Amino acid sequence: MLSALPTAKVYVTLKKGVLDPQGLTVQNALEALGYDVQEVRMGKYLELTLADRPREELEADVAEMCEKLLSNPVIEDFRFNIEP
Amino acid sequence: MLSALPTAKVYVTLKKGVLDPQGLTVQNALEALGYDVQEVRMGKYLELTLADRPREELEADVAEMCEKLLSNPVIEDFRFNIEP
Amino acid sequence: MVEPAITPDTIADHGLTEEEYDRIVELLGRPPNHLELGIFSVMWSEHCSYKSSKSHLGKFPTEGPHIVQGPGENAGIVDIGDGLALVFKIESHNHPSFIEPFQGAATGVGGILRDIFTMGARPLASLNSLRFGPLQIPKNRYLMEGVVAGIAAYGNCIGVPTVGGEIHFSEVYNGNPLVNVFNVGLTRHDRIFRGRADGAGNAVMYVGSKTGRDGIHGATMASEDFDETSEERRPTVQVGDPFTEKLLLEACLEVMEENLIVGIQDMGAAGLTCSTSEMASRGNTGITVDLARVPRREEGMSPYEIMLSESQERMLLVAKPGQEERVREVFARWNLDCVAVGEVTDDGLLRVTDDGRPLAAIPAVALTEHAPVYERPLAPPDDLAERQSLDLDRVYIPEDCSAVLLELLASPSIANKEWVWRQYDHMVRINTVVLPGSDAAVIRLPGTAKGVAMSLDGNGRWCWLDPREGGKRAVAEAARNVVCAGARPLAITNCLNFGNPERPSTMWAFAEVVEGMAEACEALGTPVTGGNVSFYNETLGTAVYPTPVVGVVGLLEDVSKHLTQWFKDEGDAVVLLGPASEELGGSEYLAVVHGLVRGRPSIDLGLERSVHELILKAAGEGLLKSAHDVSDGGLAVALAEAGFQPSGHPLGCSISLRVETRPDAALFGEGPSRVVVSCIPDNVQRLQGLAEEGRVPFTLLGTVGGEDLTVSGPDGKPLISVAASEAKRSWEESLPGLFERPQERDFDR
Amino acid sequence: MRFGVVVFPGSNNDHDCYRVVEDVLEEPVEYIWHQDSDVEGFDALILPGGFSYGDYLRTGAIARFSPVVESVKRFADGGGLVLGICNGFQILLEIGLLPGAMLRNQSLKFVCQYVNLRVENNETPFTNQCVNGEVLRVPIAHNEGAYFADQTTLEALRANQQVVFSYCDDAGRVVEEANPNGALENIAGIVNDRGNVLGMMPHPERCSEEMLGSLDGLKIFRSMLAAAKAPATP
Ligand SMILES: Nc1ncnc2c1ncn2[C@@H]1O[C@H](COP(=O)(O)OP(=O)(O)O)[C@@H](O)[C@H]1O
Ligand SMILES: [Mg+2]
Repeated sequence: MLSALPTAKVYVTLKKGVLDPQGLTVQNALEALGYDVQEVRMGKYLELTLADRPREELEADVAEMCEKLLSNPVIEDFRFNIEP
Repeated sequence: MLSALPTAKVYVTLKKGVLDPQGLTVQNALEALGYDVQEVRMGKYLELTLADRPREELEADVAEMCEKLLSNPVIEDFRFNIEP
Repeated sequence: MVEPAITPDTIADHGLTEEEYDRIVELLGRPPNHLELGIFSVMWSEHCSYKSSKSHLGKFPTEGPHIVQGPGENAGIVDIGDGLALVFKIESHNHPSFIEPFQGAATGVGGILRDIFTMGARPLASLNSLRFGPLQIPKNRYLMEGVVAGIAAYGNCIGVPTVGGEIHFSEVYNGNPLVNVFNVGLTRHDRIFRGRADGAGNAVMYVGSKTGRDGIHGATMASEDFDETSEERRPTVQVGDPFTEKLLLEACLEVMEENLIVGIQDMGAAGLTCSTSEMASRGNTGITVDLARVPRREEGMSPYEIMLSESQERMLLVAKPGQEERVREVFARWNLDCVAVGEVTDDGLLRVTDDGRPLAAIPAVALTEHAPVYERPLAPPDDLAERQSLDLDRVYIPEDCSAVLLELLASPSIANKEWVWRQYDHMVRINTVVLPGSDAAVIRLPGTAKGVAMSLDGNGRWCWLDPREGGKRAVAEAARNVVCAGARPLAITNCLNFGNPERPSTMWAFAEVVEGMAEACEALGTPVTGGNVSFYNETLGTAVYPTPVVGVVGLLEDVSKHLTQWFKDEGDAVVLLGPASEELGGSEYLAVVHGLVRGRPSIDLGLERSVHELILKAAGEGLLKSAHDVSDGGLAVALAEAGFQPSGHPLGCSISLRVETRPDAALFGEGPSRVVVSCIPDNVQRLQGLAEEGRVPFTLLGTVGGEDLTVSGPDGKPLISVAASEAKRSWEESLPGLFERPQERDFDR
Repeated sequence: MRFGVVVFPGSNNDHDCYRVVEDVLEEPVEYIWHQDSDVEGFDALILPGGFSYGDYLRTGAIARFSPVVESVKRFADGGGLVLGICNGFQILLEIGLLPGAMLRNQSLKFVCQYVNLRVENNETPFTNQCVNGEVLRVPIAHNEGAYFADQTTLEALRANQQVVFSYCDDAGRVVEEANPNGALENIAGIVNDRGNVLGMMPHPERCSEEMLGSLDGLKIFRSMLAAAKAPATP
């Protein structure tokens, strides 16, 4: 079953200082709706269902995937965790 | 300081059964790079910096923001947690 | 904050030479402080000062009866009658696009749009000119995907159609892609605004996005004067925000329409520094700006960072006396920051203060007019003779020219670019009369019968072989494309993409290209209204080809008379107007089929002009059904392309060709000044008469029609025979096929 | 017939719709600013294409909270004609005047091109000048045009003939190859159950003049005129 396979949850966020037009616009919208929101930053969230392999190998692979494809190192940071 | 303020981390994901072309494309690309990935689902990740208010109020507010604006119930699910 | 000391290292880190530093001291009458040094360094950078190119650019003809604004402003302006004027300009974003292709290209589009609407014009249409290394290399595909997506994202969102452009591929662009973006806008003569700060006491207002630490001069980042972590102080890639720019565009046009401002300039390269010093300098005034009032996105920004930030979607304007409040109201309606940050003065100084505390005071002209100008040494490259020699005896003649045609049609530089322009909204604002795909795009001008045709062209290979002739041919080809739409070329803008100007061979090529272009502009009656120079397109000692990109705008008095490049009906006559050239040197054919970049292109500008006049005359009389200039891939490719109408079954044609030297030269040679036209058979005689009057060689080539494209030689022997549909497939499937390969970001490992 | 064109921050086809109504239809037309809530006196409202609020977060998501939206809803509830084109369609989905949602194009790329549309229901105020099965050539230009609805909604749409346009090939066949964006069952445009609100991804305003290459879009605007003249019988 798929559900038994390990899953990587990957978070890709804009680096600090990089303009986030989407976040700004969402913040303005939330404020216009009456919510008190100081800042909004928008990022990506990915769930990868992986093959069942030793933990360290998966960790190394996912880190590589993030560097190579899932994030843009010029403007984005990433972090991830693998479950279970 | 901003850093002391509570932050909501919001995850917006496509409902099961809704086609995720971005996830598919990422999966294909990862497979082409030689990784063994069963499935990729792509979603949004938002960090909201909130005002310092009682926890329950924040919880209620963020749930409302998610329902009203941050997600579209026809195609998306959301979850969030508030830190610290 | 401790004021960092100025040491020889700081000076060098700012990209300034010792002589330049001495000159700064002389101009100020004292040593600059750190902020002042930063201000000088960006204003005296190659990018802002044109210090290496200025002495050459003066050779361009810049005047003509319809020129309203030549070089020196944010964009050039030409008169098109009825009180209307076109505002247009080209800009490079090569380096940012290499670092981050999507955002680099996107912010390039944002920048050129601001250049246009800052002059009071509503942007009508954009074009782009791109150069990449071969697409077989994954990194190049990654770059091109990102650049095209970035151009699309910005242009589509702001709602300005991207209606055309050009793309070429060559190894020389591997480490240095070129991304040049062009825009043309429409305004009325009584609604033209300039980047001038007039009227001492007038308020200087900051509008648009907040200021962040975006793109601050890389060199200065190396200096060690910072108190926070270095991670936080790294220059940040600029991110485009087309939504904010859309609001800015509408708000700016509104304050202009209401006549509330004296002058306005966008904050592009060198941000607040450049806009304040240039506006003061043009107005013979001074400006005082108080940094405490500048809207900021981040905490703890230093004056240095605020002055040098290149955050996008910002403008600086000078309000008319008493109108500040109304200006604020307009921007508020569009939800934009609008703050009086200073005022115009009459002492000629750019003064920077922080809550009144003086931080810098520099004569504005010291930053602009008194910037250094260099006569860099020039020398032709050592291997020039070798490049130019082409021994045709050693170039075999292919047996199967049909196969060569198919190969050329699939060559990415020639292949269908629909993969690109499908991603661009090219129809928004419902003015695009000729969609991408023809020689020039045509936009109708709302409220008039007129239309404007435009094209970007440049062939780096020719310029590498012979920069002077290549420069001429770039102007000629861009103008010819516009003529092929039935429009009269009015003026040009240009972007000169070169390597390191400190290298004498680069500078020699630069000088030659400029002189060649200048000569062509004279000959074709198209003055230069502005442009852009991009040097240092060089990686590890390998420079790009000298690549001038020429943008031409032309006018159609009656837009309904426009032409496209496509054959229309079976039975129409196919005619070649222009010389029966068989020049092979520098052709795509030589490069693709024989792996040779050799030869010496040339052009007769007088004949070029005659061809233009002939086509305009014939088009005016309604004689022509189509006109397509012969360029990359030569006559055979031009004939094939003329059959590929945007919808429906491709049209073949049967052609018989005189061959003077060799068939491949007649079919695939890229000699200039040639146009394939079609017309009903009854008009052939009249057309021939006009050609004779105009002293333009006239060759009846054959007839439109049939399933096949057939070309036969002098003895009736078939040279080419392919199904038009097969030719079209080859041409159509090439680019999409290359991009179907899996994507990966390839980090120069 | 008085048309109103609703302008949100970031709308960019507002002017195109305005021009078609004014210059081609020669009917009175006015812009309605998103902060206004007065839509009195209009016979039809157009929600134009573009990128309201930059399409940031989700297309149409933020526009939904503009003051004008409540008025548009009331106008529709009162039976007024509402035409949402492209981003306008996306907004109609977000505000719930039409069912379903819009997903990213399957190609993940913005796509601007002419497509063929088959008219599936000519008994709407927007298609009464068309013939059922007729093929219209109309351009699309969008990034998020893959229409999605759950199975129940889809069945209801079909049952009530609310699918008005489908992407089809030259011959009018609704086939996968003719689907430019991955829309469910090639759906290009739908009406509400009452038939007075149409959302469509393709741009009729871009093909309502000879000079622009197709007149097919004009049929939609002409249908609206005809509907306004005839007594409403939805
Ligand atoms: N980068 C681009 N963006 C948009 N359209 C492009 C681009 N590159 C090429 N095109 C379009 O493709 C067509 C063919 O281009 P090209 O072969 O360079 O024409 P030409 O040789 O006549 O200058 C033109 O209509 C051009 O506008
Ligand atoms: Mg051409």
